[in-house]
Amino acid sequence: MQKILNIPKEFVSEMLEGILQAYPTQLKAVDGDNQALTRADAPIAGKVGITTGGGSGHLPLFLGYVGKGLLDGVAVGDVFQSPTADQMLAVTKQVNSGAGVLYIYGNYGGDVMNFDLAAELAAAEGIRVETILGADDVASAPKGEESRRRGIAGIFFLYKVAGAAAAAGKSLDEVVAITKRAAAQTRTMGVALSPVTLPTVGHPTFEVKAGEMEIGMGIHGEPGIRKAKLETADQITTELISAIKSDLSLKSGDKVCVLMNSLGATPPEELYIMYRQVKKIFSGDGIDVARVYVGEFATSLEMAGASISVIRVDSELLGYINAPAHTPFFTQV
Amino acid sequence: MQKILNIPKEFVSEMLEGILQAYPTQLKAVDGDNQALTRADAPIAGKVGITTGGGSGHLPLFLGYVGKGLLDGVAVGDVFQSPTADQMLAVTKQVNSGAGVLYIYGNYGGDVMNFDLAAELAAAEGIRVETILGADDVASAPKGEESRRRGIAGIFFLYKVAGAAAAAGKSLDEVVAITKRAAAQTRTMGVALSPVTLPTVGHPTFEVKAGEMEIGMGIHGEPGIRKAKLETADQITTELISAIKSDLSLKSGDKVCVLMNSLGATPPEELYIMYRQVKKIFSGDGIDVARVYVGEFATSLEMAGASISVIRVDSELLGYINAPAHTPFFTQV
Amino acid sequence: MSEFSATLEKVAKALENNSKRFEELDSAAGDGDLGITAGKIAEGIRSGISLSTGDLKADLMMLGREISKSAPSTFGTLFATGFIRASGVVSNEYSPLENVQKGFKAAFEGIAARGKASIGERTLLDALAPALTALNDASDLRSSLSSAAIAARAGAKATAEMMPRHGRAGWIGERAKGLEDAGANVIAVVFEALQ
Amino acid sequence: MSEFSATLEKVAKALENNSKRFEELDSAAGDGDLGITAGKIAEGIRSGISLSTGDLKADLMMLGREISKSAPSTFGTLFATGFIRASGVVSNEYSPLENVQKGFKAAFEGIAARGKASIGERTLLDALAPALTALNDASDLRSSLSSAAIAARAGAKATAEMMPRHGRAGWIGERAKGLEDAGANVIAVVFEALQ
Ligand SMILES: Nc1ncnc2c1ncn2[C@@H]1O[C@H](COP(=O)(O)OP(=O)(O)O)[C@@H](O)[C@H]1O
Ligand SMILES: Nc1ncnc2c1ncn2[C@@H]1O[C@H](COP(=O)(O)OP(=O)(O)O)[C@@H](O)[C@H]1O
Ligand SMILES: [Mg+2]
Ligand SMILES: [Mg+2]
Ligand SMILES: [Mg+2]
Ligand SMILES: [Mg+2]
Repeated sequence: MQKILNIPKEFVSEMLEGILQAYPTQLKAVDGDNQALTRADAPIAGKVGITTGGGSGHLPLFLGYVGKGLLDGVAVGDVFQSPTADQMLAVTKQVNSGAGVLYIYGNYGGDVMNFDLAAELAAAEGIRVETILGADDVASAPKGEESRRRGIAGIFFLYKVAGAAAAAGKSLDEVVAITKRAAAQTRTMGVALSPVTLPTVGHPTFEVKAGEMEIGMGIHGEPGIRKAKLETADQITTELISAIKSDLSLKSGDKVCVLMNSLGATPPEELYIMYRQVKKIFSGDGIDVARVYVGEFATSLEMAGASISVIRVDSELLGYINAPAHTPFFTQV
Repeated sequence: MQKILNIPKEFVSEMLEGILQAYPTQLKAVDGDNQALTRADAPIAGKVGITTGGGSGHLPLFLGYVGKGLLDGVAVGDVFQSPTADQMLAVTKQVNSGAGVLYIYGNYGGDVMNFDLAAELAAAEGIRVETILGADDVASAPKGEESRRRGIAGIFFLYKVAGAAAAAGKSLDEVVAITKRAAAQTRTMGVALSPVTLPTVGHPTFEVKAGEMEIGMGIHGEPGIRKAKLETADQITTELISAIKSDLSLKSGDKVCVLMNSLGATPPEELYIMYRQVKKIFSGDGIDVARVYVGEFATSLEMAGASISVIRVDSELLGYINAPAHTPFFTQV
Repeated sequence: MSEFSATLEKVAKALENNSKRFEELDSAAGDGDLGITAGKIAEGIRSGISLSTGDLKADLMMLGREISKSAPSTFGTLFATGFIRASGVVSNEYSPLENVQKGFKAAFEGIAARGKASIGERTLLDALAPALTALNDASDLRSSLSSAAIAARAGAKATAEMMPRHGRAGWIGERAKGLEDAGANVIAVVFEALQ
Repeated sequence: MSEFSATLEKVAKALENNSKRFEELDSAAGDGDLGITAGKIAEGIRSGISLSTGDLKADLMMLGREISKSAPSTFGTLFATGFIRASGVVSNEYSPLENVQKGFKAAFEGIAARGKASIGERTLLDALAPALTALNDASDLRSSLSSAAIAARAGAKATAEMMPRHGRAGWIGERAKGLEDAGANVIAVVFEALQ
């Protein structure tokens, strides 16, 4: 296991300690629990609070998006594990300024259970909580069963839209409405080229053989839709984009934003080789790429592989995506 | 070879195509050669031009630092290979506004030869060129032989200082003086945990065995100073920081900025675990960390490993490091 | 230690004793962490016991909160939800049998609502539902718990023939067939400890 | 094709024919790319030949620029520097022997300045320096080139006993001993082709 670690089971607590030491003016822990983090200046008077949460091992997901123009707080679980309802509740109370709180997180059983429970407990304390799930992974369930889809890198666009709308002073209902619209227009599809090793396990927890790939594999190793010999960048990109295009019914004249995401070990060089093909396909289809993000947005430790997320935008959504943001992990001017 | 590629020998040209398509408003190619890139708005009237160059495979090095508040242009070589003198010359001519040009690049034989030749040819065309080498790798030559040291991630601080000084309207002599001061105060030391595979080679070009590490190995696999069983994060961090501290003669009361860099596959989680220990050591020594950067700044494709760079700062250097910057790969507000 | 606390301690011990089996079943069809979860639930139960006030309603809520803190996985949260929902319906004015019947009914409904699963979808519900029927059919506490244990075990066995649709097992579909659901097994163990 | 161009073509061919050997030597002590570099220098030479004007000064400059474009590695750039510096000192007023002597002297000095290496540090200079001495000691072109070839080869052989301090081989130190320097070998091959 080629990892730089101390005691494997302290992986998350030591990571969080390092993060809080690195950004003391930007992040703070609620009630001394480093797994319940908020913006240092939370709550922001009059602003809708936006929180997220999920397992560790996906940096910059989830905590990396807590900051100006994006999220207010995050509950952080162990590696690939949901945080507790209690942690999400603590975050909720800390970020609530009275304007209500929106939960945005990925559609995974454990997270849904915990955050629904947190929302129930928050409601009992008089805090209005709304929830929107990231469920952008086209590969994880067929059309018609969208609500079963897992959430992966496309959640970035939901954060961005919701964060910008809340920063602009929109009400909870307005933020919910625009974020739902963003969610309905967002799709992701990925490919895995290597497994990952959990620090506490010490060996890969699933298999992707050398020379092979798995299209649609989830970021925790959830089975994909096709195992095959490793294909060329153009072939892979074409397959991912085709699935997204058809699921989203993209057509000539549409405007989109694209997010090219590395799962960890795949270097940015390869993402740009893929983007070259994305741009070629979209240009051929008369689809306009209004903005592209390339890098690590939702990872799986040192997994090799990549995902492509696409959101169809109108001028309102694009305005929110283009709005400035500033967190310890993401800055946009 | 778990890489997302088309034709291996087109790796660099396809990557550059993708980059130019992603950032058409920020970057441009000189005379149609994608290996000679400058800011889209170059030359900037009255500003000292700053250029860099080096082999591919190190993103965001080198081209990722071309943009506002940082560099004006870059010559891009093949993977791990120097670009040509001609390409650097073309970039030099494009970024020169009459205020002169500063070359900042890593101390590697091929690059030095080519860029010295470029400088000679530029001088023949009446452009004043000065050169400062990044030679921050403590592991690559002993004290007293600093000029033989290789340049690695610490070059980021040289770019940052030079870029901010030039953006502030300083003359070439002034930019050279402050950047030399930055270079004299910057040290890096790294550890490699896995080899890399060049796209055209298809198998690892050197060896780092599972369960082992090599302290001080270079970003092209240049031999380090010590091969050993993989140690804990705290042990590794302590070794790297000790070497830097003694080489830089850091003492209580000093103020530093720190850059925690992943070589590619090592996830940010592990960098924060290391930073926790850096902070602990520096706190114990009475050394103040004024700013920390954590992420990928100088990589080696999918190599696992990390490096720590430290620059001792005074208020002038810190001011330049804290100045805003904006490139397609790096934004600071 | 009150009788209520002693019973809960028996449940905690049973969860620990069977954690290997839970891990095996969850490894085959899920992600293998249900053994760890069972241990964490046991911890949560003990922490709830230590905070016990003797008031059934308050104690069930406290147990639910403690379990949800120590066992945040899907199963742990559903299990905790059961206690929290039961807390809402029990009362000192009811007989022990009534409290058991009302409490498990509320737990079942709360878990079904939170997990959005239906009977027959290969989850803990498929052990809990027959147990609940058995509880309601009985006229005294002792016999109700012993027939519930038998029913829960039979329910768990029957999951081997069901297609998973929820949790991580939902992603492997057909391949889970022939094996019992891990979570349903936990429920069977719990009822066996309660009797 | 002029005699000058024909000679250069012989050099290009010799570089290609020996690229395997260069690769082997550079693999053992450096990064193994000197075989590729030799091929690229040959390309640069041919491209320079195709742009030839017949004016020695201009042609040498052009050759240097073309070689530096096609072979940007350390060795390629040093090789190109030799042509560019030679261009600065040759003249149509000198005899061929004088041009050869002055040109190689300037090349040697330019390469030494660019590479900051000294004699005895196991680089191409250790083949070029004895060749230059041989050129200067001779009184006619033909004999000067043949004795230079012998001297360059002897110089290359002697590098096997030197400790590398430059280029990638500089990083491996002691381990390079016993093997000839790759770049010095290229110089020997070039002089053997020139004679
Ligand atoms: N939506 C659901 N509703 C009811 N029970 C569920 C649901 N999802 C999972 N379960 C139960 O939980 C068990 C797995 O629990 P656990 O290992 O904690 O979940 P996971 O690892 O999938 O997050 C399953 O065996 C099943 O009995
Ligand atoms: N600084 C130097 N001065 C003179 N010759 C050098 C120098 N560095 C390298 N060389 C020569 O170049 C050869 C290696 O060239 P090349 O493979 O292009 O370099 P690298 O791969 O190290 O960039 C060496 O064998 C040596 O003869
Ligand atoms: Mg499980
Ligand atoms: Mg689980
Ligand atoms: Mg070489
Ligand atoms: Mg080389």
